[in-house]
Amino acid sequence: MNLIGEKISYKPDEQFHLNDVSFNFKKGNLYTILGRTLSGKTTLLKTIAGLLNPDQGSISFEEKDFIKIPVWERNVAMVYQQFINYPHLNVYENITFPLEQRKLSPEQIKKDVDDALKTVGLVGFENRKIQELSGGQQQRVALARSLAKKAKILLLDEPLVNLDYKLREQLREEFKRIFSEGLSQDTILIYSTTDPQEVMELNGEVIVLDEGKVLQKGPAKEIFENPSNLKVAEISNDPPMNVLKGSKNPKNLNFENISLEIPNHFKNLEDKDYNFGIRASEIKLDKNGEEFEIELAEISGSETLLHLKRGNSKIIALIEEVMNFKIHEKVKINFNVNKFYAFGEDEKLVSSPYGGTNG
Amino acid sequence: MNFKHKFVFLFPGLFVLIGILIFPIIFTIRLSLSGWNSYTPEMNFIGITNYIRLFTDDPRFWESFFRLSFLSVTTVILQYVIGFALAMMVWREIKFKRFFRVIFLVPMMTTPVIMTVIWRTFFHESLGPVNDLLGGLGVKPILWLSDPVIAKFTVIIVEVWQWTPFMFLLLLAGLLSLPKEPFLAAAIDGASPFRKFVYVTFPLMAPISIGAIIIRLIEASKIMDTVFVLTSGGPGTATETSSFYIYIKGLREFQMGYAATLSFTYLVIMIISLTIIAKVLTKLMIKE
Amino acid sequence: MSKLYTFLKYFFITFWTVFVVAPFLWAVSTSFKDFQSVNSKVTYIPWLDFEPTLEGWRVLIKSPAKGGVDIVEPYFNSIFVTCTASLISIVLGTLAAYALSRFTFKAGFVRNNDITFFFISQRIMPPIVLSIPFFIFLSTIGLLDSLLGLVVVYIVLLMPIAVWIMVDFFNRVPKELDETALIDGCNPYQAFYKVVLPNSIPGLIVAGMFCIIFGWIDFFFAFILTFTEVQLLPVKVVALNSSITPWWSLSASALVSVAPLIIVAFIVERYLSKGNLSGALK
Amino acid sequence: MKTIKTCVTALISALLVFSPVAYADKWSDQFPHIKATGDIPGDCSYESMSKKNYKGKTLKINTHAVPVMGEPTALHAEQFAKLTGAKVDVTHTPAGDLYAKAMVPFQAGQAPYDIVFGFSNFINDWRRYLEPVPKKYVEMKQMKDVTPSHIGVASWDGVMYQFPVDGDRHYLKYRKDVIDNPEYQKQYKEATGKELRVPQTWKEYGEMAAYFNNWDWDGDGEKEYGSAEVMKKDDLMYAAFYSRSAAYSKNPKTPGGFFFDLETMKPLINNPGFVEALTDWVEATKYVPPGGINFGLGDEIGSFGGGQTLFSFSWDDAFVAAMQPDSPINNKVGAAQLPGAMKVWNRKTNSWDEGFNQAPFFVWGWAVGVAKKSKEKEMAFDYLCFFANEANHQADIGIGRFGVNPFRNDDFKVDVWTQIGWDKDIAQSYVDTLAQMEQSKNRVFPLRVPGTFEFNAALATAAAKALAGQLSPQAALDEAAKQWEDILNRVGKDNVRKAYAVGVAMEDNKQ
Repeated sequence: MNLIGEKISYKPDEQFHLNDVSFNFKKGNLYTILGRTLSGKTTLLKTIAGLLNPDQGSISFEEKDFIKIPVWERNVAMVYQQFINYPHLNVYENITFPLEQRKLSPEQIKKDVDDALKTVGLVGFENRKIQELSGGQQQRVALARSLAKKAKILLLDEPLVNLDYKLREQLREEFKRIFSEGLSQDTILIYSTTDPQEVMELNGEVIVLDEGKVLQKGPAKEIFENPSNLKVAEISNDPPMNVLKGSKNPKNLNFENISLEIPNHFKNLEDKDYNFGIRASEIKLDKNGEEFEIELAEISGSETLLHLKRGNSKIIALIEEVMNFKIHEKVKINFNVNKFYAFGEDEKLVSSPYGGTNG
Repeated sequence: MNFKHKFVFLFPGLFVLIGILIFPIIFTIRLSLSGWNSYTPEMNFIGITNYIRLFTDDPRFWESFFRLSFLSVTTVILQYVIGFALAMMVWREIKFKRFFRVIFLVPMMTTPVIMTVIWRTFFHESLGPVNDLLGGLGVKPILWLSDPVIAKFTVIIVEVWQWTPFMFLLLLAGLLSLPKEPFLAAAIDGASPFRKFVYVTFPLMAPISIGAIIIRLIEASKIMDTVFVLTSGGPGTATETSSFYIYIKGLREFQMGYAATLSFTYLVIMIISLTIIAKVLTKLMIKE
Repeated sequence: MSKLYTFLKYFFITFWTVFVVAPFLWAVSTSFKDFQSVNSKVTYIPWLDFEPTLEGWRVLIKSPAKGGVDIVEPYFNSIFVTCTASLISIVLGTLAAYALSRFTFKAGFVRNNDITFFFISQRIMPPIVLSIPFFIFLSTIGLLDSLLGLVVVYIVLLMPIAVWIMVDFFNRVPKELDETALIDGCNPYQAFYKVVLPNSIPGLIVAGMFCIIFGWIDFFFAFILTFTEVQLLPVKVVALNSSITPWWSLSASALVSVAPLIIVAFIVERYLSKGNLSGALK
Repeated sequence: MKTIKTCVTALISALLVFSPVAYADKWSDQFPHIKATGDIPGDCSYESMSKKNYKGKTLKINTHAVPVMGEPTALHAEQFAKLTGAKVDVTHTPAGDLYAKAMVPFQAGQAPYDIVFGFSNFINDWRRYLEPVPKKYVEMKQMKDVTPSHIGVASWDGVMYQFPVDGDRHYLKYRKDVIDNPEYQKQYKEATGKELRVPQTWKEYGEMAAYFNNWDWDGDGEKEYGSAEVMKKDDLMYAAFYSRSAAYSKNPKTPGGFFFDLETMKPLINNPGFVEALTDWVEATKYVPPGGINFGLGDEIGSFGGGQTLFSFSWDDAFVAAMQPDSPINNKVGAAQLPGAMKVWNRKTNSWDEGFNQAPFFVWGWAVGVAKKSKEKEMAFDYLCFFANEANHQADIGIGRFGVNPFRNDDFKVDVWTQIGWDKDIAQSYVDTLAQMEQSKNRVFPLRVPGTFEFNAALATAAAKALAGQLSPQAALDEAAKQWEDILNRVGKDNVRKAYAVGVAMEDNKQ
């Protein structure tokens, strides 16, 4: 009864948009697809919706070959990152549109629409024109339309990306509520995003996608704690995880003429060259630390992002206060060595502070 | 999206067009290989005799072709410059904006062949108002239609009058669809109007401009009605364009076979040169 | 600088307005003249310069036997042919444009752009190239000298315009809109007429206006392909161009033939000022 | 709209047919067009036609634009419909397209028109699609009155294909009020030492035109000019050129061709005679009104007819237009034969023959035929016969804009013209001019061979280049001659010779 995709490939031009993607989605669950822009997220969602036919592979749902079913009979719902509604219809008509298409009874339609409006908080907006709504409201309409349909598969393609910061935070909170109360246990919810934080907050099963390939699958926590390789580590962190080329010897870790103590979880590592990974948030200013040169300092909200350089290495540090820095100024920093990751020269995870290893 | 339904959308139009055109095109090609004329109206086969005549012994066609190139390129450039200027002027708020816009659009709504008859009386060297009014200013009568050089410009004037509105419409529509942000940015930077035009408006308008220019070139290359009525290709052959020459050979002298040869050759040249022009313009105007 | 600019701007606008209007004014003046007022010297203002006569206008509804041209019937013929051909072209052209904008076509080296170019390239052919083959074609299928025959020919003339405008228009309508419709349970046809069409009205109007303009101003096909049963307005007007050209009735008929299209100018302007045209033209 | 009209027409004609009242001239009452003469008895008179019944039948006619030839066609069509109950559809086409308009369907095997109007020089291209005029009509009284030269123009190898409805020739028109003005005669003599008189040669024509150019000689406050001529390419301008060339090139001593040497089929148009004429013509661009180099026939008629120029030479139209009652120069114009020359080229001796030579040009005129494929031939011929019946013809020739000109012996009578208000001496000069041309033994007939259009177009293009100053007269005509050779080769020399021989026989007075 699951939505199962096997070895799906889609290659409309020179490049793979989907490359050998397989999945098994169970009803009642939330799946997030994490990947950078153009990583194939939208393509995957469109393939599930039936808007694209893969060149290879199969999709089945409720034991039926899904590919043979045209999109308009699949009973899926989709919310786009652009706020897609029917501009010629008002809010109410927009939401009834799919229901009328399914020829439901008027009473049923009315009930479903009212429920959906309540869920997304647009009661009272029924007769508004779409153009008169704000971006957030437009996206709520789109969401309401998807919810009212009670589709078995609900696809959300970066639904928050085009909203401003505040609205995004607010809607994200609501999404969590909506997903927990507004959806039946029959629904598979697939949510794509570029934002690791969203993935963590939604806390579902995650698929990390890059260049059309699945890099890692698993619960959000697992992805965050034990990224299976450097790519995943970059994608699943914002700012991306810092990478430092270095080596381990029996006494310490070395990179850029810096020597650090060997943390406990590295004790059993072979002595050789590694790509060490460290999150930006695990780097602190410390007068006794190592000297780096500031290339750029960004203030965002209550945090400061420092782009630092030493030798051939460039790293980003996240300082949790607002501070003014001059460019080319030298600062001293300290690495929380207990949070170091080690990736092999093949970029695969060798050791993580949370105990995971690859293979 | 890719459904088999896509053919249901495309094919009615495509096949109606092909259905209507297939015969005329095949017929033209076949006709071009025949010696059909007024005294032997037969679809005989004379091979490429007509083509040999065209390429070795018909300077008049090639002259008409270069003249056409000159006329159409000049008119289209003028139409573009004037159309752009007019569009810029009524783009933003200005008194009687709607009035001017409608006025500027009107000429393209008129039948060229009819308006040119009016123009002919307008430019009539002794009975037309232009020379009369200029005469009032002490200007000697200008030979609008009978001087080989001036007649070309008269044709250009009429063409510019008739079709600048088309360019104006396309460009104004383009201007109205431009995003506002770049202009705000430029305004914040305190850019002068000239710099704003060069660095913001013009680059944003480049794709629209190319589309408009190509379409106008396609239309302008058919220039026929104007010449037909205004000068009949004269004085001498000073304003004879390709399509008018084809018309003369075909429907005046009734050398149908040869006219078909001209038509087909003309078509091939036009398609090739327009494709090249489109490519060159895209390269010149859109800087990555 | 800015004062000079404003001055130049208004100067240019005024100049162009005068240039645009001048031939019409001349035509209005001429339409009230007679042989003598036209041929003796240049005159402009009725009563002041010459004795006006309504002969030029009367000629338009008089029968040819009385030296008139009787443009009433050609007038309606022109309206019928133009509107019918425009309508068919818009319907077929819009469907094709939708297909070209939304779906991928591949056949040998042919791609969507090539098909679009094929449509538009029909406009490259000068009418003279097609007139004779069309004559033979229409006579074979028995549609010479008929309104229907002209409609058939005008479709070739107008469909490229419809395709050109509508492809550009649809390219600007987000394709997610129709995808949403499909996901919401519409089949492609329903998606097209329930969602895409209602949102394409500005584009359709502009394309329609363009078709009407280009249909209305054709002279050549109407001239070659009709004989006695059907006559269109431009042919009738140009047929006034006799060896003694009656400038006055020519001017009057030119003005009459231009009149209905002025309405088109207003419609186009309306959509232009609404900004709705933006999507329709690239 | 159309049906209502037809119904009304049918009703009226029904009333006519069953009307028991018969009074002396019932026809002129119903048809005011012929009120001057009333119905004149004949085979195709109103009376005769009213006895025919073509009810339910349709006659389709393509004719020239209104008014020239177009208006009489439509007028007589309406009358014909009234008389016979037929439905007559008339379409009007500009002059330049009459040929194609008929030729396209002819070649496609179609006959959308029962009757096609055109010019007499289309005859060779059209004749294989036209029905010869049946014997019945050829032998009618009204046909017997047609002058031999116009029978010749309408026929090909003795078979009449075109129904004579109009006669045409080029002749000279001048402003009588200037040429006969003693004041100006004196003034001109003082200035040039020459007589001011009706020009006898093209050189005199040029001198006078140049003198009376670009000043206000009729005191109306506007400048006048020397001459109005058809110089616009492809607008019949080649005919004007042949008119100017005839005097220099049509040598009675060298029969056997004016355009070609019939023996060798060598084009003659670049011989010194033609070059001299073209040189004169280039000179003429200096004394035409501004823009005169682009004048078509309509401009010429408007210009001379409107009193703008001293001279003009081409068809009757300008003259008749000038003689309309409302014309400012009504009764101020005179007609004369085309000027001659004091020398004429002799292609046998390859030298100029000195002495006065004059050669009228029987230019093509309006011609009309019935399509072979027409299903209504009898009705079509009846219509044409009715068009040209005595009453209609007499009424038509007096109306300038109709473009119907004399081609019957009866037309060469002074009182026909004085009746419609012409001064007697003007009518006399007009009638004399026409009669002299008919009697001339040194005439030129238009080129009527396969490819006529190509020949004329090549010549017109070359001449236009010379007029525009793009080429010298000699170079222009050499170019034209070369193109004529090409056309000859394409069409076939023998084809052209065979056809041209028919015309040459007329020129050489062998027919």
